[in-house]
Order: sequence, then structure tokens, then C-alpha cells
Amino acid sequence: MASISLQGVTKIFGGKKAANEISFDVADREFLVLLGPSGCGKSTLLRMLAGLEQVTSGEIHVGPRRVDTLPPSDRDMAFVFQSYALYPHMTVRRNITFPLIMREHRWWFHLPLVGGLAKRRIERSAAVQDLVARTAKTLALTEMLDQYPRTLSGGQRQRVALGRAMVRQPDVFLMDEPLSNLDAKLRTSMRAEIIKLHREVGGTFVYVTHDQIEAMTMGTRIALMRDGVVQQFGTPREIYADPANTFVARFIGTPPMNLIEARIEPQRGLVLGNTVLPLPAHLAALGGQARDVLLGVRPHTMQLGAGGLAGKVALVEHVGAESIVSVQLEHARTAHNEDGGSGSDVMIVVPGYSDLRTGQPVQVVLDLAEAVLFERGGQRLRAPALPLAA
Amino acid sequence: MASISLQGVTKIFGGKKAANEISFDVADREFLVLLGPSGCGKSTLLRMLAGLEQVTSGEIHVGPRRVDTLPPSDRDMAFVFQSYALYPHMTVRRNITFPLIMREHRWWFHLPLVGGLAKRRIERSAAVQDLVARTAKTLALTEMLDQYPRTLSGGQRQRVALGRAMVRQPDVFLMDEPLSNLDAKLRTSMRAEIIKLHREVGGTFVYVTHDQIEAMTMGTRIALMRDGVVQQFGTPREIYADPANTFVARFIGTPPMNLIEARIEPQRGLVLGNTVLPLPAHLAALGGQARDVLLGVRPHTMQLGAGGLAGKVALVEHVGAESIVSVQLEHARTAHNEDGGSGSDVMIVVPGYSDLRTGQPVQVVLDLAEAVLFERGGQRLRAPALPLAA
Amino acid sequence: MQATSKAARPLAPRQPGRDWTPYWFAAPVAIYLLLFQGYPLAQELYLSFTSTSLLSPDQHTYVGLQNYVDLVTQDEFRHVLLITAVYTVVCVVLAIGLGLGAALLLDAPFRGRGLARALVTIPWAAPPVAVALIFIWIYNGQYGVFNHLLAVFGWKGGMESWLDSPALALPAVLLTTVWQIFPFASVVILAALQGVSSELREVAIIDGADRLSVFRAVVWPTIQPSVALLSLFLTIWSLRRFDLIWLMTQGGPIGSTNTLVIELYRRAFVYRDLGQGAAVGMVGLSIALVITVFYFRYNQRAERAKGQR
Amino acid sequence: MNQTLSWSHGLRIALVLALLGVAAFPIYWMLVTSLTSSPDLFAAKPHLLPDFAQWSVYGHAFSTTAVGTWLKNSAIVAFGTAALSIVLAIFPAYVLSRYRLPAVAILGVALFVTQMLPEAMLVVPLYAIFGELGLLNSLTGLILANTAFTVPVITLILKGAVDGVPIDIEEAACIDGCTRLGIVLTVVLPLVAPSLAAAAVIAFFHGWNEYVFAQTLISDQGLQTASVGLAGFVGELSTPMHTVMAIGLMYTLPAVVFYLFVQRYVVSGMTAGSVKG
Amino acid sequence: QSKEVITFAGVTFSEAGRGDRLKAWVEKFNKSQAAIEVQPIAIPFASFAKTVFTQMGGGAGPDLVRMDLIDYYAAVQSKRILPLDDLLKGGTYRFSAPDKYMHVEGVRYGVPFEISNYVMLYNPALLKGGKPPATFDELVEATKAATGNGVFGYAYRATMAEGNGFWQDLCNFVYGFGGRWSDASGNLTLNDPKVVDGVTAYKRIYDAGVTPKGADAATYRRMFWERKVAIEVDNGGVAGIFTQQAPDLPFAAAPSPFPTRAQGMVLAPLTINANTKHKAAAETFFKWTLQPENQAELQELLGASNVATVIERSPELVAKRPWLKVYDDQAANSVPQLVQGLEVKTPEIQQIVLEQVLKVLQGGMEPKKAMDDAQRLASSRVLRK
Ligand SMILES: Nc1ncnc2c1ncn2[C@@H]1O[C@H](COP(=O)(O)OP(=O)(O)OP(=O)(O)O)[C@@H](O)[C@H]1O
Ligand SMILES: Nc1ncnc2c1ncn2[C@@H]1O[C@H](COP(=O)(O)OP(=O)(O)OP(=O)(O)O)[C@@H](O)[C@H]1O
Ligand SMILES: [Mg+2]
Ligand SMILES: [Mg+2]
Repeated sequence: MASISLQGVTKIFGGKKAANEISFDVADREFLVLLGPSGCGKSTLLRMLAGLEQVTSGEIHVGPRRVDTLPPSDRDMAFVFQSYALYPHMTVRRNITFPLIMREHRWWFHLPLVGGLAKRRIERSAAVQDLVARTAKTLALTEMLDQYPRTLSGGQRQRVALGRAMVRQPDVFLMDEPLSNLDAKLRTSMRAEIIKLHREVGGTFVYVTHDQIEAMTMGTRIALMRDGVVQQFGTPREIYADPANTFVARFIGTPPMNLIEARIEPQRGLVLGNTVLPLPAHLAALGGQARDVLLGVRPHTMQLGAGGLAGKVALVEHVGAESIVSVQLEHARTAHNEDGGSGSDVMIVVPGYSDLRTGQPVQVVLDLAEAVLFERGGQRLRAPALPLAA
Repeated sequence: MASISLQGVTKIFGGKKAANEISFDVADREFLVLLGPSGCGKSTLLRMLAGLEQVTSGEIHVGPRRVDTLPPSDRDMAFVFQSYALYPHMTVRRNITFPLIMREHRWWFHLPLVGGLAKRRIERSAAVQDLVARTAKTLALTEMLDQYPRTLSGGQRQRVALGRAMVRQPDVFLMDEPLSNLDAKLRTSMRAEIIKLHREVGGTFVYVTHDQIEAMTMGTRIALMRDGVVQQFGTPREIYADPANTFVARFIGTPPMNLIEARIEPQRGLVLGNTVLPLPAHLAALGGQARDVLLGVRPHTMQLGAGGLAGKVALVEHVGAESIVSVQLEHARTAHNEDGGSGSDVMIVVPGYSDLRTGQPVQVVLDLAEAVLFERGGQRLRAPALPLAA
Repeated sequence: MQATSKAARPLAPRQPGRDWTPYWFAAPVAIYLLLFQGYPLAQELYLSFTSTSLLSPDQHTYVGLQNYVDLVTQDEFRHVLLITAVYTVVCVVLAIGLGLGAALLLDAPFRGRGLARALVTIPWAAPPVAVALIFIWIYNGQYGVFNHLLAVFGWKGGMESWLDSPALALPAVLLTTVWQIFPFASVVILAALQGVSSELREVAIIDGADRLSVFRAVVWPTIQPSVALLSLFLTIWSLRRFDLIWLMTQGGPIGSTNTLVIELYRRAFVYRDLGQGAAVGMVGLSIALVITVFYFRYNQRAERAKGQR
Repeated sequence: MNQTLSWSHGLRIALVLALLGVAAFPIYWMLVTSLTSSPDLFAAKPHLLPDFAQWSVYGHAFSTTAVGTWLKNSAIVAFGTAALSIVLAIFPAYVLSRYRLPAVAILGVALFVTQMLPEAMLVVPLYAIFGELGLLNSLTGLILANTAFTVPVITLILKGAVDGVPIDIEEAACIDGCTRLGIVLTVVLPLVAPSLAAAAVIAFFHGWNEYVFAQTLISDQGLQTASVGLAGFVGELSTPMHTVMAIGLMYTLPAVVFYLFVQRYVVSGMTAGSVKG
Repeated sequence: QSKEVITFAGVTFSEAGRGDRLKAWVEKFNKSQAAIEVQPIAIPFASFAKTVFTQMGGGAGPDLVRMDLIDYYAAVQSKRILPLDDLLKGGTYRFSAPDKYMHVEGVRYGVPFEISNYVMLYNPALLKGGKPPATFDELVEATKAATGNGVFGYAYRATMAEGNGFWQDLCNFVYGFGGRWSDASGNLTLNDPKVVDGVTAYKRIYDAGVTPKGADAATYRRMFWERKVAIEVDNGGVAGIFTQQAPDLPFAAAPSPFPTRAQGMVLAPLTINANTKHKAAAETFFKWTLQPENQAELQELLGASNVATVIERSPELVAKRPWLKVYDDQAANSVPQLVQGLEVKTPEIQQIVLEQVLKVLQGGMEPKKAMDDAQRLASSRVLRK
């Protein structure tokens, strides 16, 4: 049983809160992804789980045990580092065997000759050899067992790092952006490898990334963080379809969700600049009270056509099977993130190769069936009482 | 005028051909992307253009001048390195001004005091200050002009590197994977920045990347390389829609094009395992002669439905607005790249959140309107005489 | 007990907490240095306030600051300080200059570079006693090869007896010292040069920089911290260099190579006055300390100026 | 461009040769002097080439002096100093690199200060201490004394090397169940091996060359080191110059040869951040 | 069963020719003893005092020390060597004249191990007519005449690197011209006209260009037996080395050609370290050395030096080496190379004097002024007046 439970975990680095009152529960055999922009505290949280960093306050439980007071080696967790952290002076085999050797370590292993022999004996024992062989086979590393890390490619190194974690057969696997050093192609295949590992080995996985594709494809559950605070905790689908705030909404999905400044006016509906749209069914309950809102629409649910918001094409990017068209709206304003969008651009994904030219006037049609509303402050605005749409 | 012309450019590193008889012409103000997998010779080619590496044979012309015999400083090209290569001990301002100072450099600038004063005078001259101020404004670096590189974020450093190239207003900009160190978000915005730069500054750009998205969105022309040989040279659209061989076909597009083993049989059409499809119009001219071929179909042009190739779902990945479904075909075999696909998987992109389960039996329907054919050896098979479809 | 020892076990490397590891890791050396350096140093400090004979170091007469007052009031001692300063500065400057030149020469690839790198460091490997002996012979006024070599290169000065001339002895000793220590400088700088980014070098070339500009804009800033620390070490070591000078000139002629350590040695062992020797030693130590403090100050300021945290 | 390249290449080669000449000449001159017959030493013009007929001087030096014993003792002291210095230095180097504590800062400063102390200043109190500890007249004592002077600089070099070991690897080892001692011995030590070579060279040279302590702490003839033996010739009465130079050369060459063997590692060892502030 | 080992330190053991014979002499003692073994320790001249004194100051050191007179007084003052009156009480020894210097305030702390006088040594073949000069002017002329063709007329030391040897050579000149470093009541007389005369003479030789400048003693002595130096003034030990290193060299000796016959003297006492843990054994050896046959053998091996007791040389030997007699005759005129009355301060005074003389030799300073300065400096700095 390796459910993980965090209770008000806080970490303060010289006055700065890298993790702020984080609480959540992860069931046994879940694949939790910690997602968030750089510096949001993902690594810090993971390192606290591993025991590489002490918690400032709060508690961490794994199964029935409270672990935050234990040293790393007593927590029975495996950690896969972003930088692999392979031992460069050991062969792949020794790298993989190392945790097993450490398990049987005696002080006299430090003695020059005797220690070397003892280690070799452990390495050569039938049980260990068998385990290593199986692990290597799973990871397709059999050929390379006697090579040194420097002679391996990035993907192979990554697999060695995984192997080192696997042989220990721990309850909990912790991984800190293990794929971020790989090129796109390798990344795709390693992603599949890790998912397979999770299926086969079992155990609870906690996986840090800032890549939303990884988060969406790998996680059974995602904790999306920002500035040390968990913004939303849920399944990938919940996070995509039902974002808790504008930050989550814009962080997930490429191109990001468009946020258009709008106003609910009772009787009239949703006013965007000089256009008025009816409130869709799942939002209708909000129509009773006038207020300023942000309308969140995914680029895939917008089309270019007649009778929509007027605008001009600002940029066309062709991405294989589809094109991303940026349109500068004429009358409506957008509220994109702090990083300085121009203030009236929306992005629309159109299928195929678009022949639109920059500056060409177009009209944008919105499909509000999956649209969401936010307060101007960024918090999600939910229709009360009604059951969840999407 | 800064058209670039390569004529049989070859580079041999100790017996190994890193560039093999490369010839192509790039017009003035083009944005050429050099694309290809790691180690294919992109950097080598770029460095030969810059003069950092001497050509083994062949000629390079820029406009009317033959440049391959000139030292780097006489070629008037700017180079942006993957790692930015900023001078760490100089402020952003000095970093940007450095090429200008070097342009006016006299030997006595090396004298202790006088030299310092002279450099400062150049830096303070109205023309230079103005140029730096404008450049900084374009790149949103005004605030940071007096900071040191180590205090900048990755994106800011990248912009400084660009700035250093811009102030020189050279005919040719060379960039070696300038975005590969950035995270996805920053990458997107820097991509736009560089496109804008190309529009505003003019000049011919040569841009190295192994990222197809960058290549597709930025290049006016792409040279796709492999093992030192240019595989295809053309616009992004040509390369996507009309790949010259299976390598190009699979390199461009995510998920990559599916290659299904098939056989043309006169009268019957295209035989895939136990299914027979009619040859589409643009390929009809090839129907006269029986032969083994590879059928290339993009994942977007395939659907799950009734009456197609039978198979079982192998994996489902949810990527925001769409899902990627891998299907293991029952009767047809696939010929994916050397990196060891399982031999009968195809990938299909379906819109929305797919609820398919692993193992579930499905049928795959192909839309052959944009399909392409290859010889088993990998070369493209074109219908003779007929005009280009797509 | 068991529990505490567990908790005290090293955890996060960045988080020592109640971790005793650093203390017991450093303890052997700390004890060692206290015994073999700290205790003698303290004793010397005490001795410097006494009048003590070499022959009976355990019988001392406390004389307060007398030894220091003697030093300060002697012109001769000021001369010693001057010689020490000249010796140290010239040593460091020349060793670094030559070392830098050698390192730059040996950094670029050419055939036989490995061998050249090894051969250049021969002087570093040569024992000072042997070096002193051969250089005494080389500098010999009558039979020394140095005069002959100079003559070959067009020197018109005739046969000089280098080590016996008050004007030439210091240059001769300096030349020997620099010959002996420049390889160390060149090894250190060569190592630092490995850290010079080839991309930065290339970008500077493309920016139109000539060789010297490339050096100043790219190479020097990279190796500067190493060179600074190297200078500090060479300075400290030059301040305390003994065997080479003593064997070559014993500080003569007419005090022209009489550095602090030579003076210390003479007072303590020739005049058998440990108290005075200790006082000279303390003056030398203070000078070295001041230089070191200045070095760290400067270093900190430079780093802060560059925006390092 | 090709021409300028080869021209500057030629200049570089010339400069390298000049440098090598300067570096090697005095050692060469030892050889020449040792192989010059006594009357020729006092010729008006020095003979620039060795006279190989004079080889017997080396045998003569061996038979008339204790040079064999001296060299053996120097070797023991040098290797002992190198080994002990490294054993002592690796742990404080690790501490200096990894911990930010007031005590660690003090240790760092103390290490610097020791570099400033001349042997001549400490030799009298040290003599008394060694007398108390019964370490006089033993090579062990000499090794201990020399180590006190080499440990600080070696510690600083190794600290630079340890700085270069990524902390990730240590954390990985920590999670794999390694103790701190285990981390240092099984992970850090192998990774700083090149710097250990550099450090060993420095300590070795110090032990091989050291003169003041060897002179004072050792009075037993059979334990004299080569520096003392050779310095004895800088005397009043007459040992022939070529014998002295022969012994000088025999004293110099082992150190040079030792260096040639390890020099490959030395540059890379210092590269590992050795001398960075 | 092991013998009681005692150590005996002396520079002589490290000398090329005499060292081995001296060790053989010590070995003879060891053979004669059942329970004692004397182990010789060779310490080079240049660092002898410093090394031994550090050891003695540190509570250890060799049991028996042959030290220079200059060190002897310092050791006596610090009570680092044992008084020997009791040991020698009752013995009948015929001590030679310089033995008087062994008594400090009436107490004896050592006996002379080696007494060596200074006379002029010359290569007759290199001198016109083979005759030695008898006056200083003749000396200058003769050396000038001999110089040339790779040969030098004269050789002495004039460098700080050989400060002690320089001092010895200077003493010969100063004493020869009638000067002394101090008067009978222990007042410094560094600027006494006679001292100045000695210094002036030293400079005359220096300026005559007849010396191999920069050649150290080891070199010029070797040149002497290679027949490249015509004349030098040196002690009996050196003459002994010559006979061993170059048995065929037909050199000769004559009294130094200075106005008076006074010359320096090497007087090296044998002493017992006060720290010794083997006093009885050391004393046994001490007594053994003073036995006439051992004294005779010692005198023989030391060359032209004398030993503690008066030992007549055999007529055959004197016939074979006529210069021995010149040395022996000089004994009456020998003066220790010390500042009498200020023995313990001699090193500092020596340093001051030598630097002043170097200024005369190299900087062209007037001898008178230089020695006036020396007198002043020594008074203020050393005597703190
Ligand atoms: N040892 C430390 N001392 C002080 N501040 C720290 C320390 N470690 C991390 N921080 C700070 O805590 C915050 C969170 O850091 P953390 O490494 O957890 O970010 P992250 O989410 O992993 O980012 P990234 O995706 O860039 O790895 C950052 O602002 C960082 O500067
Ligand atoms: N200086 C060199 N000496 C020998 N071989 C080299 C050298 N530089 C490059 N190569 C080889 O030439 C080939 C092409 O290298 P290049 O750097 O151009 O690849 P690339 O396409 O830029 O790859 P990447 O995307 O990984 O940067 C590689 O096989 C490489 O090993
Ligand atoms: Mg992180
Ligand atoms: Mg590249």
C-alpha cells in the first residue's frame, strides 16, 4: 500500500515560500503528475517527498507511515533525476546494481580490496544477476550492461536511470523532469516506456514536468502548481475541460485558450464589444446578474466564417495538418496572461493549409458549447446548482 | 543583394563526409531552414557558411562574391549560437555594441587607458546609442541594458544574442538551433520574435533546427538533410505535402505519416493485406503495372469507422483537443523507420476525448485523397505526366 | 541513542541541520594543522615578544615589543622589505606573464603538443637544491655558460660574475626563480584555458575581433579568476621562498637579495636570536595576510559588480 | 588564408621550441657539466656538448657518496607525503565544497594562512614537538612535517574538483542508501581522480624537494634525503663539480620522469575547477 | 647484544678526502670497545651550526660535537655543552698552545679536535722563478705576472654566499697587517687604521684582476690542483686535501707575505652535548681520542693540522712534505677568527663587517669610511650603544 498523503506541506527558503500549505491525497498505483511553470515549486515538493529537502511544516504520509522525519534511504522511494545522475565511473550494470549493493552494505566494504570483492559477490549472486538481466531486458539495455554512461545516448542513459529505480522495486517512484533533456522523438518513445513501466511494475508514481503534453498523456491525476500553491488537482480531463482559473485554462492546451473580455447583461446575454451572443445552456444559470467576465474559448472551437467577431489576420503559422491563425479583433479585447499579449488577438486553429494573408479582414465565429466563464480576477465562474457539463 | 549559392560543398572530417556535395540556391531575403536529425551535418554546413570551418571542396557565393576563401570577419554575416555565447563579463549594452566597436577597432585600442576611452566614445556616440536603443526596444531589452548576462532569463539572453546580430545589420543571419534551450512557451514567443525580425530587418536567414514545428512555421524554404546529404529542398508546404522519400515523409508531421505495405495490382487497385482499395485519381496513372509499394497516409486523414482495415487499439494518448490512437492492424503490415516500430501499428488522430480502451477492436478507414506512394526502397513513386495534386 | 544517531545521519546534502558529518570529516586535518602549524605559530608569536637564544629556546626573557621596535628603527630592515617587495612582485608578474604565454602557445593544437606540454614543466619538477647548484655554476663569472650565451646573443657587457654583483644578483636570482616557477603558472593557466568557450571565441571572430581583442573579450575574462588566485598563491609562496635564495646568495651581496625569510633565517639561526627571527616572521605573515584580505575583498567586489549573488 | 595560417603556425612552432630550450637548458647543462672532464670545466670557453666518455662519473658518484640511499629516502618521503596528504585532504575538501558553515569558513581561512608560514620559522617549535612525540630522526616524522605544508594547498585543489561533482549524483547515492562516508569514498573519490593526480604531483614534489626539515629533523646518516645530501656539496671543501652535477641530475630526473608519467592527468585535474576562486 | 650507540657530528665527516679516513679512525675506536659504538654524522659546513644548535636547543642532538670556536662560545654561554675539567682531572696531557681558548671563565668545555693554521700555498711552476713573494707588494706583482692564459695569480673568497669563508680570508689580511677586531678589553676596533690597511690590501688584490671572481672555494681549490691558480692563503686541512686529491702536485708553502706573521686559525673543539643520555660512553670516547697514538693518527689524517696535544711529526714525513713544517711553525702566530671579548656576537659583527668590505670591493667605497660605518653600526646594532 503506497498511497501518499500530504497535509499542509510548506517549505520556506530564506523567507520565500517554495511550497505553500500543499495538501492532497494520491491513491496507491496512481500516476500523479506535478505540472507547472518553471520555479513553481515542483522539484521542491518532489525532493521533500524523497527526503532530500526537509519540510518546514506539514506532514507527509506514505501508506500508514509518516515519512517526513525519515532519512531518504529509509523511505523506500526511487528517484529519477532530470540529469539522470548516473555514476559516471561505474558500468551500466554497476549503476543498476548499486542500490542493491547499498542495501547489503557493511562498513568494511570501504576497505580497499575486501570491499571490492564483497561488492562483486553481491553483483554476481544469482538473484541479483537475474533481476538485473530482467530489468535490462525490459529496458532494452542488455547489450550495454558493460558500457560506461558516457558512451550511451541520452535515451539510453535515461533508461539506465529508470533501471536503477526499478531494481529496487520500491513503493513509490519519483521522477523529476526525466525527459526534458531528450529530443522530441526520443521523448515520445520514452513517454511510452514510462507508461508501460507504471502498468507493469505498479507502485505509485509522482512525476514532475512542465510539459503539458507529458502531463496530459501520462498522468492519471495532475497537480497543477504555481508559485508554490496547487491551482488544481484532478484528472487530465478535468483539468482540460474544467479549469479552475484562467491560469490553468491558459496553461493547458496548445494553442492556449482564448480569454475574451465580455459582460453578462441580464436579458441580453453575453456582450463582446459590439456583438451580443446568447448564453449557452450550461451557463444559462449565470445570466440573472450583470457582471464583467472573461469568456474562455479553445482555439479548436472557433472558426472563421460569416457573422462573427470582426478582425484582421495578424499571423498565420502552418503546423503540418493544421494552421494557427492569429486574428486581431476589432471591437473586443482579450485578457491574456501577464506575459504581454497585444491585447486583442485570438488564436484559431483551422484544419489544412490556410491561404490567409496577414492583414486580410475575417470574422470569427465562436462555438460556446464548451466555453467557460471566469471572473475578471481569474477565478472560475460556475453555474450554481447545475451539474457539470462537458 | 545577399542570395546564397552553394555549389557542390563537401566537408570531410577524417574520412567521414559531414556534408556531401551540397548544392542549392537561396534568394535574397529568404528564410532558409536547415532541418534534420542530430548529426546530419546541419551545424557543419552553417559553420562553413560562416567561415568557422573550411570547405573541403565546393564553392560558396554570397551575392556576387565568392566567400569560401574569406576569413569569417570579412563575410559580413551574423551568427547566433545555440548557447547564446554572450560575453559574460560585459553588460547587455556592451554585448550588443561589441560588434560595432570591433568594426571601428584600431590597434591602439589595446592600449590601457586610451583604448578604454576610445571604446567608450564609440559606445556613447549618438549613432550607436540610437541604434542600440532601437534594437533594445524591438527586443524589449531596454530595462536590462546595464545588467550582466548571468542575471537574465533564458529568453532574455536569447534576445541579447539576437540583438548582437541585429545591430550589425548584416546581409546574412546564421542561427544554430537558437531556441533549443528554451522551454515550450518561451520557444513559441521567440519563434514569433525571429519571424518578426526577419520581416523587419530583411536580410537572408539561415536557420538550423531539428524541430519540425520550427521549420514549418518559420522557413520560407527548408533543406531537409540526412547524413550530410540534402534529401529535399523546398517550401514547407512542398515538404509536407509532397515528400521526396519515406525519410522526409516520416520526419515531417506529428504523429508521423503512416507507411503501410501495399501492392498495386492492375485492374484491382491497391491491395493492403486482405483489403482492396481503388487507386485515387492522382495516382491512377500508376495503376498499369503490378508492384510492391508503401502507402503513405497522414494520421489526420484516417478515421475509425466501419468498413476499413481491421485492427485492435494498442494505446490511446489524449492531447488536449484530440486523441492519438495507435491501432494494431490485423492483416496489413507497416514499414516504419529503422528505430523499430512493432511492424503493424498505425496512428490515427481523432478529435476530442476518445473513450477507446486498449484491446478494443476497431476498423480504420483511409482517405486516400492526399495519400502518397513510395517504392519499397523509400523513394517517392510519382504518377508520370500528371500535374501535382494537393 | 540509536534514534539520535539516525537523525544525525547525513540527509540532504544541501541541508546539514544537526549534521555532525562536516565536523568529524574535518577533524583529523584540523587537529593535524593545529598541532603542526597552529601550535608552533602560537609559540613563534610568543617568542617574538621575547629574547630567546636558539640554543636554549625554553629560557626566554620577555622583552615586550622590543624586537619589533628594533626592526622598525633599522634602515636595514626597510631595505629588506623593499627587496622582498621587488622580489615578490617581479616573480609573480614574470611567472604569470611567461606562464600565460607558454599556456597560450601550448593550448593550440600542433603535432607533439603533449610532449611539449610535458617538457615545459621540467623546471617545476627540478628540486630547488639542484636548481641552485646548476645556476650557481651557470652564473659563474669565469666559466659560467650564461655569459657565453649572452655573448652569442650580442651582449657586450663582458664576463659578469652575476651572483657576486650587488646590482646583478637580484636579477639573476629572479631569473632562476621565474624559470623554476613559471611552469606551475602555465599548467594552471592551461587548465583554465580548457574552460574557454569555443563558441564565444568564434562569435568574437565573427564580430570582427582581431586576435588580441578575442583574447581580451573572451579568453582573459574566463581565465581571470584562475589567474587571480594563482597570483595570490605565487605571491604567498614568493614571500616565503627560502632554499633557492639561501643556497644561491645567502641574501647577499650587500643585502641585495635579502628577503624577509632570509632575514628571518639569519637572525634566528646565524645570530641565534629566535625572538628577532620570530618578529621578522610575524611581519612577513602580516604582510601575507593583508595581501590575502585585499585579494578576497577585491574578488568579492568584482563578483558583486558582475551581479553574482 | 592558408598561407597566413601556415606562417603563424611556423612562428608558433619556433616559439614553442624556444620555450622548450629555455625550460630544458639548465637540466641539459647539468648533464653537460657532469660529463665534462675536470680540466675542461675551467676552459676559457665552455664545451657545449657532453663528453660521453665521462660516463664513469655516475658510477663514481654512486660508489663514493650515499646517493643511492639519499634517493631511496627522498622517494619514501615523497610518496609518503603524497599518500598521506591525499588521505588527509579529501575529507576536508569535501566539507569545504559542500557545507556553508562558520566552522568551515574558518577552516578555509586557516588553510590559507598555513601557506604563508615559512618552514624556517616553524622549524624550531616543530623540532621540540617532534622531540616530544619521538618523531625525530625518522622518515615518518619527515612525512608528517611535509604533509602539514602540502595538505592545505591540496585541500584547496580538491575542493575545486569536488565543486565540479554534480550534487545530483550524491543525492542519487543518498537515495540508493549510501552513507555520507560511502558517498565520499565510492562516488566522489573516483570522480575527482584526475585532480587527485594533480594533488599527488604537488605533494610528491614537495616531499621530494624539501630541504629545511630534512636538514633539521634528520641527523641519522642513513635517513638523509637527497636535498640535504646535495646541499652538502655547497660547501667549502672540494667535491668535483662533475660529481656534484651527476648527483644533481640523478636527483632531478626521477621527479621529471614521475611528472612525465602523470602530466596528462595534471592539466585535466586542474581543469576540474582546481584553481578557481 | 647491541652496543650503546652514541653519535658524533662534525663537518669533517662530509669532506671528500678526509671524511672517510676520519670515519676509519672512529671505527678503530668501535673495534676497541665491547659496549660502545660511535656513529659519525656528517653535516655540511654551511648548515652545521644551525642544524646542530636547533637540535641542541630542542633538547636533543648528537652526543659528541666537533664545532667551530665561534659556536663553542655560544654553546658555553647557553650551557649546552658539558664542563670537562673533572673528566680530564688527573690525566697528563701536553696540550698545545691554542688550548688556552678552551677555558671560559676558568672552566674547560672542550678540547681542540683540530687546529689549523694559515700559510701561503703556491704552485711554483706558475711563479716566475718559482719563488714565493715575501712582501705584500711582491705578492701583488707576482700574482699579476702569473695571471693570464686561463691561470689566475691568486684566489680568495669575496661573496656573501660563502660568508664564513670570506670572513676567514679577511681575517688573514687584517691580522697580517697587524689589525684586530677588538682590543684587549673587548672594545671594538673595526676602524683601527691597521684593520683599514688589511681591508685596503684585500681590495688591492680584488682590483688587480688576478682572482677568478665568483669561483667558490671548492672550485678555486680544485683549480689550484689543476694548476690554474698560482697562490692562495689557506689552512692546513686544505693542504691535506691537496695531497690526497692530487698526490703529484708539487705545491709549496711559505709564510703569508703580510707585514706581520699573525694569521687566522681554525680551532675546532670537541665537546659533549649537555643533552646526552650517554655521558659515560661519550667520556670514554673522549679519553680515547686523547691517547697519544690516536692523537698522532688523527693529526696524520687531518693533513697539516694539529690536534689537542703536541705530537711531533716524523722526519720522513716532513721531508716528504716540506710544507708541513711551514704550517707547524705558524702555530705560534695564529689568532682565532673571532672578535675577542665579543665571541658570542661575532656572527652579527661578521655580517656587518663583510657587507662593509663588499661595499669597498664592489661599490668603490673608501675603506676608511666603510670601516668607520662598520664600527658605528656594530656599536649601535650589536652592542646597542
Ligand atoms: N535551495 C534553495 N534555496 C533557495 N531557494 C530555492 C532553493 N531551491 C529552490 N528554491 C526556490 O524555490 C522555488 C521553487 O523551486 P523549484 O526548483 O521547486 O522549481 P521547479 O518548479 O522545479 O522549477 P523548474 O521547472 O524550473 O525546475 C524557486 O523560486 C527557487 O528559486
Ligand atoms: N570537428 C569535427 N571533427 C570530426 N567530426 C565532426 C566534427 N564536427 C562534426 N563532426 C561530425 O560531422 C557530423 C555532422 O555534425 P554536425 O555538428 O554538423 O551535426 P548536426 O546536424 O549539427 O547535429 P545536431 O543536431 O546534433 O547539432 C557528425 O557525425 C559529427 O560527428
Ligand atoms: Mg525543477
Ligand atoms: Mg548542431
